[in-house]
Amino acid sequence: MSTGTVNAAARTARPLATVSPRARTRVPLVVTAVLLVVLFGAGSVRYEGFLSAQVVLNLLIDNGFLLVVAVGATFVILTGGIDLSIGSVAALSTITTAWLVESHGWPLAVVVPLVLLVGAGGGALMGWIIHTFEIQPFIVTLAGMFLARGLCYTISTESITIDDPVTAGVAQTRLYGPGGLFVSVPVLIALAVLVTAFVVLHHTRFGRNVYALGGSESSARLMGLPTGTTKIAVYGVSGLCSALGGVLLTFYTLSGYALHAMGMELDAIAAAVIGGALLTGGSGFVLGTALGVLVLGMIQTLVNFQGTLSSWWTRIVIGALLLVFIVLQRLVGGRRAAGR
Amino acid sequence: MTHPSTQPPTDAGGPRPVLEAHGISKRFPGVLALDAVALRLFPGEVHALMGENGAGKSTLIKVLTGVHPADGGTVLVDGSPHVFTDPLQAQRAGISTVYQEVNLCPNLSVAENILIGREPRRFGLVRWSEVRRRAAELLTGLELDLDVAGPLDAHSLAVRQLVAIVRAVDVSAKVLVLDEPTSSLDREEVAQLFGLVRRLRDRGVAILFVTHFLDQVFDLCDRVTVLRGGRLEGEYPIAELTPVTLVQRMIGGELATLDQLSGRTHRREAGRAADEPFLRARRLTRAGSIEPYDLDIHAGEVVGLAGLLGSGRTEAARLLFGADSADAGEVRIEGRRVLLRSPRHAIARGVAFCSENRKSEGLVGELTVRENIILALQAARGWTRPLTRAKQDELALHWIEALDIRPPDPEAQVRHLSGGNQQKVLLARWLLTEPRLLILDEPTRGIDIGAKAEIQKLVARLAGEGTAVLFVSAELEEVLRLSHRIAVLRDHRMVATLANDDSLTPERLLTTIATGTDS
Amino acid sequence: MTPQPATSGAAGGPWRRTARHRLLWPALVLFALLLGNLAFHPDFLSVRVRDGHLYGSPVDILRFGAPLVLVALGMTLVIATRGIDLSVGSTVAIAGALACGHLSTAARPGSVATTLTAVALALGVALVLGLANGLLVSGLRVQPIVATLILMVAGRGVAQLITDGQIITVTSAPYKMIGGGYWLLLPFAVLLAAALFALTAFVTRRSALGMLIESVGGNPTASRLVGIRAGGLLVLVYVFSALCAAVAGLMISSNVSSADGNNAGLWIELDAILAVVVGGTALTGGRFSLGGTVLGALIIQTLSTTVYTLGVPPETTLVFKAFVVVIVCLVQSPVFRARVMRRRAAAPRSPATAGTTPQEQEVRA
Amino acid sequence: ACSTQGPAAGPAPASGVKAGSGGRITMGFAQVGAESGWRTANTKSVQEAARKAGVELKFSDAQQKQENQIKAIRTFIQQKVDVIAFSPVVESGWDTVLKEAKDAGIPVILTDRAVDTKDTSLYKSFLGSDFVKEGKAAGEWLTGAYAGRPGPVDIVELQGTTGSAPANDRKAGFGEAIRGDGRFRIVASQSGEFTRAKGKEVMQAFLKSQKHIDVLYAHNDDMALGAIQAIEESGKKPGTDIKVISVDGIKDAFVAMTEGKINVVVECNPLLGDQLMDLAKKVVAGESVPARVETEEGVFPQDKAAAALPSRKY
Ligand SMILES: Nc1ncnc2c1ncn2[C@@H]1O[C@H](COP(=O)(O)OP(=O)(O)OP(=O)(O)O)[C@@H](O)[C@H]1O
Ligand SMILES: Nc1ncnc2c1ncn2[C@@H]1O[C@H](COP(=O)(O)OP(=O)(O)OP(=O)(O)O)[C@@H](O)[C@H]1O
Ligand SMILES: [Mg+2]
Ligand SMILES: [Mg+2]
Repeated sequence: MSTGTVNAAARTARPLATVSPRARTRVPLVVTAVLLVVLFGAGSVRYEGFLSAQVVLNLLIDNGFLLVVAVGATFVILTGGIDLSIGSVAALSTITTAWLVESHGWPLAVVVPLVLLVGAGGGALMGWIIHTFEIQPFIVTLAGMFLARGLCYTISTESITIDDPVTAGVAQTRLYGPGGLFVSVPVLIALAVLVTAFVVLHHTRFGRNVYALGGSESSARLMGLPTGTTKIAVYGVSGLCSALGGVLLTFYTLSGYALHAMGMELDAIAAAVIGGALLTGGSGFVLGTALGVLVLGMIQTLVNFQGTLSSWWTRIVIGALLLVFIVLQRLVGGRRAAGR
Repeated sequence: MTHPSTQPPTDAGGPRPVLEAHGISKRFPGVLALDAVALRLFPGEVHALMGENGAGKSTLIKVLTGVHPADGGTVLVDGSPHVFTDPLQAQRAGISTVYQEVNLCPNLSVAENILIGREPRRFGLVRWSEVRRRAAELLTGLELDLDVAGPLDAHSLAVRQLVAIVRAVDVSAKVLVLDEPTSSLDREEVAQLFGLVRRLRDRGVAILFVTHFLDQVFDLCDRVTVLRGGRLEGEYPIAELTPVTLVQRMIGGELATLDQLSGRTHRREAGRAADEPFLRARRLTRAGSIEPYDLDIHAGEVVGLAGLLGSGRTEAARLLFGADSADAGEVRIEGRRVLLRSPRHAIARGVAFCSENRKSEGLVGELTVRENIILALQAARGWTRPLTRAKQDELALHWIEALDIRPPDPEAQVRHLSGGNQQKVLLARWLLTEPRLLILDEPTRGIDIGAKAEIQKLVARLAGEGTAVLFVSAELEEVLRLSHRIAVLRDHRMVATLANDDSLTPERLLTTIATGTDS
Repeated sequence: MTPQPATSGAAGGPWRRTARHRLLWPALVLFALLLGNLAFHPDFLSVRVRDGHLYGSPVDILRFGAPLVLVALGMTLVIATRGIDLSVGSTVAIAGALACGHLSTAARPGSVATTLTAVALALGVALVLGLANGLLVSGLRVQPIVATLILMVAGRGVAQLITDGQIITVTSAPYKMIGGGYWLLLPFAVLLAAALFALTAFVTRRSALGMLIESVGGNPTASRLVGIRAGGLLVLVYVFSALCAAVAGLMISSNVSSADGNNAGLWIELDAILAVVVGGTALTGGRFSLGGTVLGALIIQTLSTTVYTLGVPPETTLVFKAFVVVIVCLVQSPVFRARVMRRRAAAPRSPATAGTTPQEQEVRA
Repeated sequence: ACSTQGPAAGPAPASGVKAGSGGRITMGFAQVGAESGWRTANTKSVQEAARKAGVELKFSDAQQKQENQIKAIRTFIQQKVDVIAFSPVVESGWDTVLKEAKDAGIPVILTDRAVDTKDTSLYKSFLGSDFVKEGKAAGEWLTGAYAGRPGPVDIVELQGTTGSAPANDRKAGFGEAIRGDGRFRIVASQSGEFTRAKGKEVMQAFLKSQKHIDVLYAHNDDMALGAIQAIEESGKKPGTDIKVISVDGIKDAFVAMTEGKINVVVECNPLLGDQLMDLAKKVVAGESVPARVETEEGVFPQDKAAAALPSRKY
């Protein structure tokens, strides 16, 4: 059977040098980052007061909660799923936090873990339904979205202001750096979440299972990976991040309100996708998502600085900037190699 | 035939089976895929599972390992009953499996695909350097040297198959199940694999091995379980069988069919009507995949592409179809220069390409057999000129019969077909477009012996009728038998084109493949 | 020559069988919802003739559901190609705004010709919007969700630009016909939606369009290798989706005789996707079911009507909807049904299953 | 009731000269969004007034999101504007950003809605309407109209977007006004999301599920106008068979009133641009301003409609 004549060495030397395929997957990330800098440069040239470090920090301050929920969304998107309940769960967290702290006088230190637990539990429950009954995530999380928003209304249709000194203290603490620059506590929390997510996704078994699940769910199952638990956990993570994002939003606005975070799921998903995640799963980076959040925030800032746009031109310009960004991203980053 | 419960195996008094199954039944909507099948695996044996396409081999494996729930029957591991509802449980119980369609994650790196789920860790964090080192080490066990950090989807199907095997072997289980692991490997890899399997067997691992290659069975296996039409035909020590009797057991047929099988198809003389080749490629190249090559294919001629794993056969063929676009070089079809920018252009000029990777590049799993069969023809006509339903049925039924696709139901979803039958559907799709040049990349992958002979005959007949054929196969015998000329590739370079006349012995071809020179 | 696995080739063919099967559960859900209403309002299903047309809750459901049916039809084809179209809501608004904008400035808004021009204008612009989406997706290979997000954001701005942020009220009898008129006893909108549905079903299933779309959505790589011109198909489905949305937009604005650039079609994309998914088309692309989509849209509309007629307080409306959606998808899930059946079948037999292994019982539990 | 003229603001342009410590005033105005015609009228009024008063306006549209509004205010602080004005999306949650403004020494004026804060030093003045009062006015008109008539009076209510401030307050105010009288009962109440299409759809369902309806109370004119179409299609006469009460006072509503289809409109005036500019100048100049300025708003029954129609601006 064996031919014996063929030496293995014949097959080992690969004569064709190509760009390392690993590096190739990073290209979109770099392109996005560069474009972001270009966007910032354009703003600085055009608007007075734009070129300042505080503008960049404000980007973080104003988008910390979005960053957190987008990180959660990234987990789900990486598995090829989708989570529409993000915004509603965040709103539910704001109103529960405000309600428990203000109307019931519970200490913040008790409320926050509770809220996070509810978020994670709710997410995991959705994941369980999705996995066990093989129902499309879109419907299950849409039901979750309705439910969470509905619960908000049943708690209170009015907004609740938080006067609790501890909460206000956390929210209004400014952490000063050199040159009078400052960030808020939620910014640090958001960055911590980002770093944790990065480590989890790239350096733990769970994280790798997430990628495997997105690459091919049936293969992952046949490879003996715990697809069920991974899926449930991923929605749990998303729920947790939504709840945490909601808590940060509570700090940001010092209030709870049933109509907070309307449509935030779309922003989160858009951020992940702009950051290079494929909605079909298996490909994307949390760092890309962070860039995506910054892109959305930057566009918003540019529009605010312009300050002469009417309501409709605001929308049109946001759309146009997004379009320019995406088109450049595609053209500079090159088309995805025709899949094999 | 006798039922296994009434016919104990010769070594019944010996060791206890490590894996035992009784009365396994599995019904899919409309099909009874397994009907009270039994199987026993002893430690330290290589056990072949044989049967025609659709006999139920893969289904049996999937039921045993918890992919599908069984409708009836019991599975005993080390004598105690187990019910697996997930492959993970089977793996934990010591059963490691390579399923038929390569099941890996294309978005992950080679190293990860091998080690995911078992990555070496420190403080809960994956040690990537260790992962890469172990993966590279495991691959060298099969004499494979890949960039383990690169994504899997840069590699050909054969490489993926090897990666899947390496992964399964590394689990170091009590039972190793291999469902057609050799379907796209060439001799060298097969030999490597067999060495590995023997080493495992000697360590006491029980190996269940599915293949359609009879010689491999006789080469490697100790006992055989034969399935036929979802039922257990019998269990035999290999020593009691000859290839002919084994085939008889599998197809339950008469000697007439067997005669047909042994009567080898021989290539006919190429009816080279004109000197002008149908297709002429000059200095055709694509950076990173194939160096410039020249190739002529005449009408009525079968040109074989031979080479080792990863030598660039698939990549050379893809350029001729516009599946990848060439960076430089020219292609002339019937003397006219053509730019093959996409498969559409190639198809419009009468070229057809049957991909080696039926799962990801060939079939549309959700569509029916009928729809998959007529897909290429319909695409060529455009959506505004639909084939009538009657015509579709006629074509589908014709090819279902011609290639013996089972179940013979044109409305079955193609993803529910067995691997071999899927391959036949893919072939049917291209055959019915009546191409002028037919490029076949591993067309007989996973096809049983009976059908393989049919397909080879078909290729010979098509060539006889004036079709040009480019035939790529890891099976040298097949290439030698069918081709008029054989182009040899090595390290992504076309090194020789040999006329397949009496002077071309298998040995000479092998030497060319291995050394790159025709001595 | 060899024993075959038994195939049960039932008469009518398995194709028929599965088609019937696929629509069975959505249809049952719709039926159950209607029955539920009947329990609270015995005359819920009663339909009378009033002023020369049919009058009653079922008619309302159909009439208000018609725009959703249309948007969902377009969405179905987009989703079948593995895409998604978030911009339909904005297209709805733009179409209404354009038509009403034209009518309100026209000399004779009541004339049929002016109305037709208005309609043509709206459809023409929708065509361009669809083209833009399609080109972004197929030409630049932008992921559909971002590609259409752009138009979703900008498009609403365009609609507001056209209406100047105000609500344009028009008085035009022919225009009123589209969404609010009656013909042959039935609401014209319903007839229009039915006609478009029939046309779409006819074209996709009688030509090869449906199959090619399913192929592109089911396996894009394989589709490329069989020579399907995926680019053209993608553009086509996005244009179709935009046109459907535009007709829906005309219906909505005609029904209230005014164009609301700010709110028309707000969140309709979510309802439309939900309708598609409830109707049995997977978001992962491939096989689609137009009939399922229509049922899905009607389920959603019936659900809204149910909320109004049952008097569910607005604060709990969403909780109510969430539960209905969960029940709907559980009922549709074959796995869930199998489990329920198995449990029911297993329950009386439990003493007899003593022979099964502990693991097996665990699984069943 | 008060004058029919909407923006009955004082002679604004005259006071322009003394404003600011030199040169033009820059005002940052953070609008809620463009969710309705009313809001657009509001925006326009502010923009026009700014032009007239020579104030440089930085305008930002928050698309109904509080986060965006906060971001916009931060940007204004960054750009060092002279005064910030905004219509809060929601009453709560402004302390942090308003403190930042205060620290930067930029005065803040609230328009349209108040904010809910203990620290009233965070803003200089509030200019706007009181939604509860509007609801109450609607309810009072109803009790007046049914004075001396026997009950019961079956009311259906079309609420605004669930959870939004106008919806909450107009519902509460209305409820308060009719609470004392046992004749009035709200038999059905659903959200019509402030739009015509939803208003029509919901009313259509009410007409079928409710045996008897005397009065329709809509939280804004658009829903009322949608509902009127539904009532007409059911063969009833709006304004006669079913009394219609509505809030806002857009032109279309007045037209409907002259046709007898709406019985009463409670005005909610969006045209507060001139008043705002006036206040802004005073604030920047360091003059003292009242903490609360309510816009003049009227209640328009049918008989006043025809007279008021020609002067409606929005
Ligand atoms: N998921 C499924 N749904 C319906 N039918 C199925 C499914 N899986 C397998 N079958 C049917 O079960 C039968 C056995 O298939 P199986 O894959 O076990 O064959 P096999 O012996 O492995 O054949 P091959 O040699 O071609 O791989 C076939 O008729 C096939 O069509
Ligand atoms: N020994 C190897 N080392 C590194 N890469 C390999 C090796 N073998 C195969 N590959 C990868 O797989 C690809 C194989 O190319 P191609 O598909 O053309 O091969 P082939 O000759 O058709 O062989 P087969 O299909 O049997 O694998 C190469 O581009 C390369 O990336
Ligand atoms: Mg098989
Ligand atoms: Mg190959």
